[in-house]
Amino acid sequence: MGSHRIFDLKIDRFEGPMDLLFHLIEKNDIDIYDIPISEITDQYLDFLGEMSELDMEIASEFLVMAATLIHIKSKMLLPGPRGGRLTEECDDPREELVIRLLQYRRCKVLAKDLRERYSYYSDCVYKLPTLPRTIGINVLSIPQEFDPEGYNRAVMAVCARNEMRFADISSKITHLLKREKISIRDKMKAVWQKLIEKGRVFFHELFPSAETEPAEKVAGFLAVLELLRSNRISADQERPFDVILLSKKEERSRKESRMYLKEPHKVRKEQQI
Amino acid sequence: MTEVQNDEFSLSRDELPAALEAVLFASGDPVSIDRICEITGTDEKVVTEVLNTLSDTYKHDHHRGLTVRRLENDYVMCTKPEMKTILERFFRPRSRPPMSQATYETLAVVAYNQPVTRAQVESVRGVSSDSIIARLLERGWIQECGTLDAPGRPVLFETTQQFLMEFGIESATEMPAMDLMMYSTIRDLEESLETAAGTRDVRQVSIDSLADANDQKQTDCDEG
Amino acid sequence: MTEVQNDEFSLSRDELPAALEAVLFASGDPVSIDRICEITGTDEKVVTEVLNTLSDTYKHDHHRGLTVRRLENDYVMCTKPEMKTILERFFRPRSRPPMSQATYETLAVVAYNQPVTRAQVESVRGVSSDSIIARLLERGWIQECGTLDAPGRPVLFETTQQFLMEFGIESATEMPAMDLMMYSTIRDLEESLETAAGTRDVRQVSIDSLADANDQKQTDCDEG
Repeated sequence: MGSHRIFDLKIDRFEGPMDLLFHLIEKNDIDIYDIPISEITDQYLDFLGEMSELDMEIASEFLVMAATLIHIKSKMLLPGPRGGRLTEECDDPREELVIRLLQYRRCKVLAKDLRERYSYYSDCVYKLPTLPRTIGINVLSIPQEFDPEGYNRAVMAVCARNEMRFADISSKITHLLKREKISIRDKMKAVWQKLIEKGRVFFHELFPSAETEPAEKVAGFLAVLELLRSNRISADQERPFDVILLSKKEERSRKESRMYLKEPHKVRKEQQI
Repeated sequence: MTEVQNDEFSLSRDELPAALEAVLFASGDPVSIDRICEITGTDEKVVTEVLNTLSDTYKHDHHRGLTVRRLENDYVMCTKPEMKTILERFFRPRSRPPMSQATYETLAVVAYNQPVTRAQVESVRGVSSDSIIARLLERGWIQECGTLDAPGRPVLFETTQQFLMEFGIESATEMPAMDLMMYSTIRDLEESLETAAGTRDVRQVSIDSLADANDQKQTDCDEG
Repeated sequence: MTEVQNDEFSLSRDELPAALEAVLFASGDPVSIDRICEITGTDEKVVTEVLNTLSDTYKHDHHRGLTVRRLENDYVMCTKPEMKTILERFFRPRSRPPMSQATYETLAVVAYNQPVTRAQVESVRGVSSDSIIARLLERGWIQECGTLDAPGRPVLFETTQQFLMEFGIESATEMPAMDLMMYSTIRDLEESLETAAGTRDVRQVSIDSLADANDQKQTDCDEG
């Protein structure tokens, strides 16, 4: 069973890993309540292997299922409780998979039913509402009891709330200003100025560990990330925790920027600090 | 009963069929049972009975081109599915892009498990369903219905009245519980669906028949 | 067989009543005899006969609330005149619940700031107002009046004539000036506070805006 060739199958024919698994089960006429997990796993992996040989992209969901199958297979190999009934803790490792397969099968059948229903019922025509006046009925609109008091109260309520809101916000901001003097905007400005002067600079030169507050360093780092994001500077780091070299990007080197975007690992390296 | 409108108006049982036919016709849109009770001055039991009789009469009289359909607690009048051919000759035939298998699968999960979260849909199908859910929302077949009281407060989805209308389903909440179905049963059902695909007579083999496994004749009660 | 003219399609006499009922129902408007002959593939004599029988059947069956009426060379399906009483009850407007404070607030904010976007209303009220805006639209007190020339092209709303009539306000311009009801005030307050504190979300800060320090307002254009 394990040596079945499935060259003729394409991964994009399957809605997902469940669909593929089901195909294998149906094809081999397997009893779903007693899946030969080892063989199914082999076939599943063979299939993925062939797909990757054909250079087909395999969605991560298929790989997750592969991992699940291998996990179950390994559990099956472990010696289970002997001579006794399976306890709650020692369920058949395949149980969850079987439940999922049943669920998926149900879903497929129901989907098919919905498809049939749709083709049968979707062309039924519903009528547009009859306009009352066309059949001689005058509809009187019920006047809404307008309460001028209520309207005025609402206007006053909005104004009062806004007064509170801004009194509140401004006190909070004053508080923040006192406590936190570091502005990312200022840091961006500082980094950018330095790069305009020197072209390239090490991060630790801008923010020397000895004399920089941690909060300021963080702000500086966020500023660098922001500049990176706007694609005006580049940053290089050989390996994690190594020094970071910042350099100003030339206006014209759009090609380079595009390359930069394609190599996000450079940015990621930065984030490991 | 004079519960809602404070007047003495009440139709006799004999007057109800004509009145309900007129109201459903004039409304065009689905009308709730409550509203019908209110305007006819009749209690729900009688109204439901008359509506069901009306629906049956329409259904079994092959000289009628209309039908009355229940959608949860609403009733609506529409043309019978069999009138498709003549209506296509009257209107221009609608050309609709065919829906993918994945679309129907996702819809099925929502319909039978509602309300559901994205994660629940994905766990059944084993693949990400975001774009399909977006399409179903756009189509008006499903809608958001609150959030699940769980971390992240994921959005819950349910099917719409539009879904019931386009799929000829009376009630989403009364759809048969399929959870306990055995594999062999599912397989049988699928095979019968496959066989039926050629005959186009969905009524014979639809999920409705599973609502009561003992009573396969049940299917005859389906709209037609 | 999709071409309506010049094809072999023809309904049997037995199929005609249902087909005509479906077509007249689906049409809503009067349908000419010629058109009926064309789509049914039947000659005028037969069609007229069947339509007259249909009309008679409807007329004499007091369990029917519909009728088919002839207008010159057209036929139309409509409710029987006797159904007027029940239809009046159906179309009778239902009493509206009194307006909530939130509704008055939203209405007032629209009145003060028109034309105004959802986001602007929200900004003045400090809370999301989408569902209330929908209700105001439905009741016809506000209406859409174009879009704002800004990213996303948000819809603009204004109050309606109906609002002025029902609320007895001579003109929307006669409302007392109220700074804290105005979006422009709110925006200025928010802006100046944020600028003062330098707490503006760093994501909104671009190099361009830094390059030209005078142009700090640059980042605020997105009032979405």
